[in-house]
Amino acid sequence: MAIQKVLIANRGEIALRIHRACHEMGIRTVAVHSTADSDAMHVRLADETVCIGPPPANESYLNIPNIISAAEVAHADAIHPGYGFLSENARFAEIVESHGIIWIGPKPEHIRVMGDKVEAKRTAAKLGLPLVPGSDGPVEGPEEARLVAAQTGYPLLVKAASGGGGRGMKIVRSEAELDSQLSQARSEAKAAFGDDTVYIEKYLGDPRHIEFQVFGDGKGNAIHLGERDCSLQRRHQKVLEEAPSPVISAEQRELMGGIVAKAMAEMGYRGAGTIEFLYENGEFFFIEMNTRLQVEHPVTEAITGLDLVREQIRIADGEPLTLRQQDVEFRGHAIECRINAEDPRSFAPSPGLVRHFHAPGGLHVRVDSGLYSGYRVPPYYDSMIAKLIVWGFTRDGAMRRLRRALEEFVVDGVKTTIPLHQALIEDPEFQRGDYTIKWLEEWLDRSE
Amino acid sequence: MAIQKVLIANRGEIALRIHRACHEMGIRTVAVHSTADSDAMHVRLADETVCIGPPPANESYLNIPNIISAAEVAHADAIHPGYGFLSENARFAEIVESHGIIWIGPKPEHIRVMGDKVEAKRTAAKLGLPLVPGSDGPVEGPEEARLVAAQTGYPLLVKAASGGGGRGMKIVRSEAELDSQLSQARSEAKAAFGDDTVYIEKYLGDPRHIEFQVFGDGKGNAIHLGERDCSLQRRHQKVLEEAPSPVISAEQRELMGGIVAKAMAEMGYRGAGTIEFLYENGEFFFIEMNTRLQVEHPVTEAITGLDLVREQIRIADGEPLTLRQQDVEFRGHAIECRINAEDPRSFAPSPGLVRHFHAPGGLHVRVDSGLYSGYRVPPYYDSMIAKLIVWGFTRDGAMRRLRRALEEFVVDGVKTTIPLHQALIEDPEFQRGDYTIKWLEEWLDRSE
Amino acid sequence: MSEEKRSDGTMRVDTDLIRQLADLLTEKDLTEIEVEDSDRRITVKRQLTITTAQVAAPAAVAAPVAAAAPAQAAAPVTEESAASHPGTVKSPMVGTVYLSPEPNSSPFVAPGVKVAAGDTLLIVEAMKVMNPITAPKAGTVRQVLVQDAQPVEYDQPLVIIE
Amino acid sequence: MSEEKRSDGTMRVDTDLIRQLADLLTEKDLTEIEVEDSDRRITVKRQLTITTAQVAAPAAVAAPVAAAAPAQAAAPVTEESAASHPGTVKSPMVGTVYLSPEPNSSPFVAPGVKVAAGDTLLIVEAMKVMNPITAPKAGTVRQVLVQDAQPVEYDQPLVIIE
Repeated sequence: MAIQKVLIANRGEIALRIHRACHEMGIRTVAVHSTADSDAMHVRLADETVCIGPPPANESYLNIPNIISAAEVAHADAIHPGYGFLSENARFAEIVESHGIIWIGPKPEHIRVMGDKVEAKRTAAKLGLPLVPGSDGPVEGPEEARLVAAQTGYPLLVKAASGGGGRGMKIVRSEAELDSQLSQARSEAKAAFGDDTVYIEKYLGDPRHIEFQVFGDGKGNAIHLGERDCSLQRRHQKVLEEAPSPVISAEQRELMGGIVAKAMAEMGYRGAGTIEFLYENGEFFFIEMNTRLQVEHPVTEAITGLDLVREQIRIADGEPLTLRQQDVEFRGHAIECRINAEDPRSFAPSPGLVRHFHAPGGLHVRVDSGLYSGYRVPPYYDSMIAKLIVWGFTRDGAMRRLRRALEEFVVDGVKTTIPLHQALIEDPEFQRGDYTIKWLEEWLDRSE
Repeated sequence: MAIQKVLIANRGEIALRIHRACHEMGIRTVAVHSTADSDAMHVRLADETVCIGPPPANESYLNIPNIISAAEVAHADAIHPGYGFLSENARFAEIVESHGIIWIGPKPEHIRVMGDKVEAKRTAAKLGLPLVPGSDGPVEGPEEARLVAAQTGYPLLVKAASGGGGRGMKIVRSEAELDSQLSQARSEAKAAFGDDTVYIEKYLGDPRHIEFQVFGDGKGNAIHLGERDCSLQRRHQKVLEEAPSPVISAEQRELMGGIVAKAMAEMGYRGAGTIEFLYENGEFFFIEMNTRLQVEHPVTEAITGLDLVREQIRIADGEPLTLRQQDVEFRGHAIECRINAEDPRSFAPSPGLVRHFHAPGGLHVRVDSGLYSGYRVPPYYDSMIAKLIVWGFTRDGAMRRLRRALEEFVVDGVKTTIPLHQALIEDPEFQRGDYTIKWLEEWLDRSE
Repeated sequence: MSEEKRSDGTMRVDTDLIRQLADLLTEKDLTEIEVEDSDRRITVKRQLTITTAQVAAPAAVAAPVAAAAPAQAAAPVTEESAASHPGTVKSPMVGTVYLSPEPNSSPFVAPGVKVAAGDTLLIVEAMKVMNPITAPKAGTVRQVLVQDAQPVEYDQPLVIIE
Repeated sequence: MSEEKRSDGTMRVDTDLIRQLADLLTEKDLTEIEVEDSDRRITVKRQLTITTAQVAAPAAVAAPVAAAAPAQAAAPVTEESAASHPGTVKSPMVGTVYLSPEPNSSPFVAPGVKVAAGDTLLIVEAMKVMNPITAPKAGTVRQVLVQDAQPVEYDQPLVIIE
């Protein structure tokens, strides 16, 4: 084991998560922190601490020179970037490695490729991952459109190449509409972006967000750890995740998991990654790949028993994957609630003093949180203050345990989204697993 | 499901444990409590509460009329006795049942039989459980002694029938010593107890305490959930327990587990029980059976995934066992530390105000505790204030996780045995699993 | 010192008494003393900085929980003040209260009624047994705090005798 | 002072009494005094302590943990008071301090030396780059708080100029 001391280049619950994995491996930890985080739990628990800047993230948690200097003065062997901040910054990864420090993350070139949307799709296609069907590039005239549409099927989307945010986008429900919608999209695109280039893509009306956890050893071996269903989102932020997905069968898991694992093996991918898909009518469509640990990784840990951060560190240290694919066992069901310091109705952030913190305990209940009684939630960063993860043999069992755990959870002094989760899990559609990526926002609208 | 509301006739962490299982099953809870426990966590969380008496346990937690009345005024369908207090009181079980209330426990006759040491051994022998070999009754003269000794083997013990606490007990290491030790034991017994009746038993020099968890449905079906190693004891109080035992092989588990499960099936045993053995040189010797849930049940939950309290409630409700023996899967390793409000060296009790409580969290760490910041540990009851249970794929992994969790555990205001556990898990003999029931006291003597 | 209520209606507070109580608090390592007589009450608290916060905090525990699972006494809560009244007769057991010897008969006592020591005030039924609750001393019933057929818990105030 | 309830129905509050009670609170280090008579009640509390308590509470977290894993700054801690001194120059980055331009040469500054604004006080090396730290204003060096070749963290006091 070469790694003796890890610098944790992050904050909050994920910094604590990494600290825990390190200490369980006998590795010492260096917490780097902004002046706003001197009292953070992981800073208290770390073996060494270095203040790296003022509260704004770009002067502290994104301050590459200070983080590298901290690693040097503390003699850290390795840097774990967590998620967010510098975790998907290929240049940072390269700088870390060029300083002779082990980067606990994927190879910088893979971070770079997957960070570029166009490159990522091209690579995914090359590796055999299913993309959203459509024209490979711009569609010129109605003739070509009809040919593409015949392969893609209806409904489909005509999208402006220069567009974004829904502008210059038309839904075509049948061939009869194709000509008029195509020319409308073109003129809108011209008007809005000065460019009338459009392309065609299959329209996914109401998909789920399903993602696969993968691990590669960087030497051509890779495994998948099944999927997570992260369809419950508000403004593209995941709110509650579960594994396995209520709608994916063991056969689908094995098939799609096999495809993504094979892709990662071919790529020579190293460390943890997540391949995100939209899923509709039994079909998967690649969206993007995250070349890092995910917030929701604990649901995968709960159903596989594996410690994913430990796995990351082992791989960074040059060790092989702990398990072969055939050794991966999925057991039971896990749900994670992200608990934010926000008003549960308006979602207005609610930083401030946590007068009383009491986490639920007992069987198969896990809390990942840096909170403690007397902690002050700083206003500078993400509002997620805790993750509650429960496991049960069945999805019903996990939901009942979740209800019980939410009842016991006390965060007094700041507003939290605990009441949102309490309401959510009482919804019959949620209970049936009957939801898509649009469902939560509609549910919130209905509940108002 | 007939049970809608359970009265919890206990206090502390086990009362909270039962409350959690009930709420996860959609069952309402009634917490009965002494005046000293009005602020207890499970009292705060219960759906209803009834004060049943003043602090002394014999006027509250052992006050059968008040508990039965509480069940009646609160219209509880069932009573869960936890462990200790009235949990092994056959008369209480009968009273509960005679009031038409479901007793979440074994049949009263089984509680009674197993509560009588002589009856318990006779029953165990009849059911095929291995007893400590020796004379079936008193040994008259040297001739008979030699015959018994030839079957029992040396070393053996000559014990006064009226004796106790080691008095009137002689170790015989070989046949040459038999005559003289026998007559010495006889005269000591005569002098000490006025009765020179003695019997012979195999001498177990340095055994381990291994116990098997069993469940019966009361209708002739029973399963075992493997063993727990509870050899680490101080003054016959368990301090740290683990499952599986570091010294029991899968074959031994299957063999002995099969024997105990068969015994329980034959007996028609209902609910949870524990069969305790001494274990030496590969052999098991029955000591006693506990006809209730054990403090250390969470280590079994951790390696099987089962919720044992839920299982108890289901069985009491007349439902079948959740699993057949062949469905029981053992996975990984679990360790439980009992954390007491005691000085970690003198073991003097340390009740009082808990100024700050912060339980460790994260992957595979479970805390069962009724503590919270501001709670006052009352001086009237058992000093156990928390149980910390960790799981790992391997015993090494569990120990590393335990070390990490103990580092994070904050109980400020009262003294606790956390430092004892921290020292214990650093001992190389403990780390090798190389310990017996005498080991901890010797270790404590050495550490002084 | 003048602790009488002044005829002009202003409040007279015996600050010396407060001082004494505060010293007692220190001496006996208490956190609160409350004294009350028929027309005034004084409370003195010291919640040692840390203690304060944390003794206060538990109350917070109930709040967030409340939404999901409000903890409610099976027996309705009676007035807080009754618990500390020196003439309060409390229930020695858990059970059901009966105010009269049999249904539809008149109650044992009522407010204003004089009782002698040993007079039955009411009955608490527990496990099918009727347990008469008697007056510990002679006096006048000031208040009956429970209703007929109501469940009561241990230590619950039943009747105030003055 | 007029503490009578006024006939016009407005509230009369005995502010002097409150003052006395508040002083008592301080004197006896209490957190609450409540006095009540038949027609009014005054409560005096000082709960700022609570906030302090809870900011203080976390300190408790470190203690029990310390035995197992003492959290120690990689960079040694300098005097607390220096952090708040108006003339303190703090490190703008993480790195290693050098007090002189090259090994074995004399230090840039020393206590008692007068400096002009812009004069180099010391160097912080970060990522192989030598960053001169200069005096923000003219003055006299009162204290150099770091040693040669010592690692420093962001905001760490380096030099005090008066």
